[in-house]
Amino acid sequence: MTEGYAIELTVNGRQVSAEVRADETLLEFLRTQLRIIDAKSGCGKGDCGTCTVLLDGLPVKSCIVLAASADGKDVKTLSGMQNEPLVKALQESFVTHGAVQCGFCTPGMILTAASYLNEHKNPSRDDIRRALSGNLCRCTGYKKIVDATQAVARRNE
Amino acid sequence: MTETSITLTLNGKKKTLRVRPNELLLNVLRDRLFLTGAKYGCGIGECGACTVLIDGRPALACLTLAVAIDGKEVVTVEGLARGDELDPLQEAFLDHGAVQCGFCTPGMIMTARSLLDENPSPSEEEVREYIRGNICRCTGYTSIVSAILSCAQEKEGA
Amino acid sequence: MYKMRYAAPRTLTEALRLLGEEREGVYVVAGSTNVLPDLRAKKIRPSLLLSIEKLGELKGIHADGDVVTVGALTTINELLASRDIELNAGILHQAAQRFADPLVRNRATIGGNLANASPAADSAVPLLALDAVLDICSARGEREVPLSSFFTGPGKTVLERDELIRAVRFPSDSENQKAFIKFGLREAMAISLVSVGVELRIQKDEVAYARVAFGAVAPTPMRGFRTEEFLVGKKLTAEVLDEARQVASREVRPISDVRATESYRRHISGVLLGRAIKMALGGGMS
Amino acid sequence: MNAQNQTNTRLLLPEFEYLRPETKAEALHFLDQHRDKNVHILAGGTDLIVKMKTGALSPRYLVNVKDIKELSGVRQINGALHIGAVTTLAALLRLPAIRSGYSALYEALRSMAAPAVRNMATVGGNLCNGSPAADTAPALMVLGTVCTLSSVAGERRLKLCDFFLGPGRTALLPGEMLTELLVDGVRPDSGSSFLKIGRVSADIAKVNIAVYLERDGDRVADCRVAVGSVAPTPLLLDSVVSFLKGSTMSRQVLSEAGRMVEDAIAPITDARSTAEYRKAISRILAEEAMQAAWVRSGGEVPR
Amino acid sequence: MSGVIGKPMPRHDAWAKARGDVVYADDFSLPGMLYGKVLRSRYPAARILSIDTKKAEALPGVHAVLTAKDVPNNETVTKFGQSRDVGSGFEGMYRVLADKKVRFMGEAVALVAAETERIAQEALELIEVDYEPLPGVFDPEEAARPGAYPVGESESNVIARYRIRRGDADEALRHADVVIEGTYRVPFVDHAYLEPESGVAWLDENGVINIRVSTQVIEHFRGVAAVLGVPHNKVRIIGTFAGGGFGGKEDITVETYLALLVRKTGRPCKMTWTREESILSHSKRHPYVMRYTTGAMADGKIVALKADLISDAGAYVYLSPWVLMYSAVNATGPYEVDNVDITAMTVLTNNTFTSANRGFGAIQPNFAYESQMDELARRLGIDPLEIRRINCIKKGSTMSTGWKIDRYVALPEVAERAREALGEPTSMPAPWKVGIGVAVGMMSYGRLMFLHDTSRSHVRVEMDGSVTVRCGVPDIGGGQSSSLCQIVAEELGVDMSNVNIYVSDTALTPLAGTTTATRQLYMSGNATLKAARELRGRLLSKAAEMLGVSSDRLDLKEGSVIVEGETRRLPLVKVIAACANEGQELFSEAQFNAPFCEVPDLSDIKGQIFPDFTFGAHAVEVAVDTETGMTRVLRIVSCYDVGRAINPLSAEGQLEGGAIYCMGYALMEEVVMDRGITRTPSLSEYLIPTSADAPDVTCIMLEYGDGLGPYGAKGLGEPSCNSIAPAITNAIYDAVGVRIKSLPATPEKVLRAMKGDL
Repeated sequence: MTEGYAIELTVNGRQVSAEVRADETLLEFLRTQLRIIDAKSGCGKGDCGTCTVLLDGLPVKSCIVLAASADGKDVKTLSGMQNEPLVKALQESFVTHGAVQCGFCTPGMILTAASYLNEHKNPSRDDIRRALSGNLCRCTGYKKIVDATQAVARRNE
Repeated sequence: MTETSITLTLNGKKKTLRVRPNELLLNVLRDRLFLTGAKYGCGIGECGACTVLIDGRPALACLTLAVAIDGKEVVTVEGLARGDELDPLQEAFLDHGAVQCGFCTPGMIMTARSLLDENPSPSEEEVREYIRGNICRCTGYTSIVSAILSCAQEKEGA
Repeated sequence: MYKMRYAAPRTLTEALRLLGEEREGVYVVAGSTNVLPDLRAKKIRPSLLLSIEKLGELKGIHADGDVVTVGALTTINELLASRDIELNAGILHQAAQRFADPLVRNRATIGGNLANASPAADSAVPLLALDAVLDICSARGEREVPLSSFFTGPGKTVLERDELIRAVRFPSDSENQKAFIKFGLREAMAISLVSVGVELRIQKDEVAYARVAFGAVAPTPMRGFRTEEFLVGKKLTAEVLDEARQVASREVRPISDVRATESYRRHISGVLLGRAIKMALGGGMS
Repeated sequence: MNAQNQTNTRLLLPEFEYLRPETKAEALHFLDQHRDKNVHILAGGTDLIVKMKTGALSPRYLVNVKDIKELSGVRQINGALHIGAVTTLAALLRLPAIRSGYSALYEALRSMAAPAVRNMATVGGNLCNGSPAADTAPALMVLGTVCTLSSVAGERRLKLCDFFLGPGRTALLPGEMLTELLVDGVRPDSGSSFLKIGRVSADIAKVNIAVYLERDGDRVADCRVAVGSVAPTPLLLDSVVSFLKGSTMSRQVLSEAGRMVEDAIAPITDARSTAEYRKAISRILAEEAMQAAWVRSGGEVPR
Repeated sequence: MSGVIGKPMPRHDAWAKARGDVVYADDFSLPGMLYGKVLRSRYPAARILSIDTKKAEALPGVHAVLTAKDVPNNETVTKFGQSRDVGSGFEGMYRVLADKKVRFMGEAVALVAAETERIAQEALELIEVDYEPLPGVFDPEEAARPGAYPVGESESNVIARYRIRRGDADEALRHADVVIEGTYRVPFVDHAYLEPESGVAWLDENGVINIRVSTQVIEHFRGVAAVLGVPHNKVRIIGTFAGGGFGGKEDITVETYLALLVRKTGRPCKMTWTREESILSHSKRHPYVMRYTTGAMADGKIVALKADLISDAGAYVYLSPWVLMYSAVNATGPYEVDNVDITAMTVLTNNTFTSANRGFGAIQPNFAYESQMDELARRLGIDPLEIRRINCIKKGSTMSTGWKIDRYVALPEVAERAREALGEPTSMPAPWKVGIGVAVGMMSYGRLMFLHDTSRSHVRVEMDGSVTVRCGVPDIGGGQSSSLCQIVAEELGVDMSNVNIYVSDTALTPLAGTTTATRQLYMSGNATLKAARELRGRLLSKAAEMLGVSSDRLDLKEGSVIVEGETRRLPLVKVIAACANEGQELFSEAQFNAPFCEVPDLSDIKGQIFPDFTFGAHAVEVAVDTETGMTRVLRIVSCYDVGRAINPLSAEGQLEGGAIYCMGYALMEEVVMDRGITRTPSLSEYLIPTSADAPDVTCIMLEYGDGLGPYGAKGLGEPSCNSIAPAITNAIYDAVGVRIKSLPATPEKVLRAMKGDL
């Protein structure tokens, strides 16, 4: 048992106030309280990156972020960014490059790629590999993911 | 509005939960306790689809404040069957084809149940009189009335 | 029944007050990258999670003249982005690049990494090599502790229950030559098998000043005092370097676990020391 | 969207504070305390909750008096009935004394709503609701019911016929609550009856009528006639009374009385019926009701 | 042909996945849903003396606590979606909940259903189990000895023994110019799909238990029904888009537990395993000890091959006998050897049970025989490609079982093409040393023929010319359902976007068998092709009638019927309307049957037991850090005869994914079992490749069109990860001259091989 803690935050552009447990993770909060499902739970301890969300614009692993510490912050998941040109471009690129197989890593992968490409204009393949190295994929072997990301980076130049 | 904590006996089990004054018993049963037997039909006490037993007597959950049932006993249609064994009334409804779309059935059965508890051997008129608050749109009532009567005891001396 | 509360004070005074009052089981949280797995694994059962995230006083990097001060709440990615760190503490910059993964770097803080006191803590090794000092504060007052005497065991430090790390300080001596190397079993998200940091100053071909630190080869991140001692005053010939490797391999105190055996870790410690020295000197060997 | 479309009867939208007094005194105290703050009494809720759902009412305070023991149940004190205001219609129906001695009330109750509603609705609620069509009203009026109105200041008594002021309006003052109904004991050679016309069974009345008669041989010694839902309030028809009193019961007398009832009322046309129909039907109801009461008082079926 | 076959195509499911809109198993909830949790054994081997559930049951919010006694048929037989009874050691006993004996750490002992996951978790801790720890046995060779600790109820822990003999191996070895001997070991491996096991189940108005679950095998509904003791048609399984499978979701995971909890509570119930639970208690890839002896003449011709294969089945039988069958038949690899002696054995231990994993028993011997081939080449001073040229099977060759290969064999061509594409070696400064390695592989697609495998598919044209497909194929991310859409689009000449498919529902879609054994494109692809062609024929003959031409001059393109050599076009909708008007069926449902055979004599396996093989090769370049033993894979070339690439994008996806999947097998992946206790319980100890570890994989796809799948396609899912491991260890040998015979080739292993003691 832990006592509730009241938080107010913005989730995908929506003002949200809620009560969370002291030990509630941001991921648990998003999935069970707000029923936002595009952030996945793959390992529960920050080893896989399927739970990636943007916290005040920075990609983080929401399964190791306290929901309470998102108080006053801005949280974005992929489903809240469908209209951002860069995200759209990445989604399109992932689809056409065949970078999506089982799809479980895809939302987190695209979020990480998007926030990286926001900062970095013409990254090398290795830069991209390092940037995405916190997000595991077990299906693709990463090549098509790097291809897809690089293609968008080139377009941004 | 101040939330208050209420305790009731629901289908034989004690339950304690916090409710807001303007929560209706029907919505608490359906949305919070997931007992969806009682149905919303009209919301103003005209159709009887939300009938449950409060302290043993049929009442309308759509017009009952959840706060107001603190300390009371509530039985819903889910509380009627014992495990896999249906209540004789439920059996009778099945046997007499008294169930068509089934939406009125839970309320109907709760009302009928309390009729038979009050009056084990009602006449057909008494049955029709008693269930008049439970609207059925499919059956034309005949099969329902005969189902209920089939559960009635023989009048002594008759 | 076990209860746990959460508090996120906005001022240091408030935080220290809470920290002082809470007799038992207060657990300080910054980036929370460790606390949640530990909670789930029931390694900890605090009665209060005290989040210091909102304490502005613990943020920011300042390089004034010859001292660099890094607020305890500085995230690893903030370190990476800092020009001051890149210039005055390249070794810390290098370590940050190999720290966990890009996402965790957005949450993990330098103070948290040190307070967590993992033997493999990647930020501790370069800071040891940099002779860093910790500013520690409590409601009772302030004190400073050299990082080299901060760790007392796996997950253990000299921090009192009511104390917080406020900042990390180290001299910004850009003349000294420094290098950090991390050896893990994977390119990212890898716990160090061995990590090494060195800081050297060469005068007239001889080592005038040496700081050596190792990670993941002892119960705590450790200074390589014997290795330092050996190096000082020597001319860095291939033979000396070879010997230095041996000294290092003997000095470290690793264990065998699922990742590697003790003897392999000793070997790697030596190898990495040699490489770090070469890196530090830009390959310019006599 | 107009207001009608916006009402959502799945939910109870108004927000209010809920008060649950244990005793009458406590209830009266609450009523007094919030007298100017839009406080309403909740008993059975079958009318109040509907009004709140449809937006006709949005009280700030609800005082639930349903569970106050001293306000519920019926006591018989030297013949007279003392009916607690929160006694449910079902409870009254189950009372042998009412079935045997107070036919008008019994028939009114029988005609009302459905068992489930009668288990919830209270007699006090039915009256305080102030509906012109309230079925218990004419019945209780002809039975000469006196109500007890209580407040922190004390109690006052009022004839039920003076209780109704208009649709939804009663003689209750702020801070006041109907606590008890007093109905005289049953006189010898008396009888009463209630009749109503609705659209379907258990419907709200188009017209309802109650009659009370005391018989002296073949003469009407005393009587009361009340009609519902033909005027802003239930009415006692004095004209008919003065005509009947003392007259010898006969077919002609009945039909004359019936005609007088028809003349005496000025109903309106609404969704449930037209003025013409109400007038026409009230005459017939009146005759049947008077005859039934007469027979119950021991009289011969008039010829 | 309107030609969508062979074109790189975005998969129909890709967009929803890229948007995060796909509702995976754990993303789904129902009103009133309870959460299920499993209490797992703390010991690998123990006797359960008592279980006290009172405290747990008393916890508010707990709705059910179940133990073995609450399971109607707790001991049942493992089935794997096969509709044919193949008894004879292929279908072993397993327990739903541990009873009496606990066989492995993490075995399910009790189930809890509660109103929240947290309450369920709390309840687990209130269940008191009294264990008497037992010694257990953890090494298969030890377990196989007489008198060893009995893992199960029978004395012997040996589940299955096979033998394959051809000629006289011992005799031939005596006359061989060179004999290579070696013992090769491969470890426990976790599938590490990113989606942990999960499902939601509920009871419907027909008393049917519906289970919406992430699985490769919806046909486990029969097994679940058997446990509950209810008719098959009272259990319905709906497969979700799975977040990866790789064989790990081939066995039952949460299904039975959910069914039991729903049956008990009458409430919907969700169960999702933690990653720790997943690693602890779902199946692992079989560790093997493989003793190989290969004899060859000086000219490089192999004259004899002896192999003794021992696999660790773990605590329960599951698929071990089948996996072993693959190993035995694949033990000689794609080489024609006249004298062969293969013995194979799989043994129960108190380790986590082992079962299917991408490569299914073919991949383990592949590491052994390709290491031997490389060593043989070195020993004889023959180029590794040359020695394969000399020995590889070709069309008409006879395998060790006497099966005559009657289809095209692209060997050693795939190896040569791969090696060639590697190009010039990279140069790297000391202490790095660079080396290259090549390995070939073969693996079957389609299930063992004695299972008499079948698949069904249903295709329906709508009045507006759009098409609806229904096929019970579980989609685990390989594009299983998308390729079916493509086949239909091809045959009916409509756009991919006009084809909508419903998959993976035992009640509503025609049963298509399992998504295992690299069989879906082959089996369901053919079933769908058959159905689509029948419909096509019906439409064309109607069109022929309408146009007054013979139907063989007609084709379907872009929603129209076109006439050969004419500009006339008849809109498809017109034809459909005409058919509908006459009451012709606008749908077609077809079944495809694989070739069948009988269960072979296990003591002397003979003949053909697989429908066909896929052949491929990997060429890799590695750099080895000679001071640390660290290996970096610089480049991987994967060359396969894919038969026909239905969707090159998906085919490449398999080749690239498969290569990296088993690059991890070669270099870093191992579930470390320490006397039955998992020492790598999470993804921070069990390391799989990150993007920073994975090099780009260059894919070369040869299309000889001689496969058994639609349009001559072959299966790729599993074959794609074959031969990468030996290619890497061969490259390590090329770089630093040490041969790693035990996977994974960790830096420490490599360094020790180079330096001996450190």
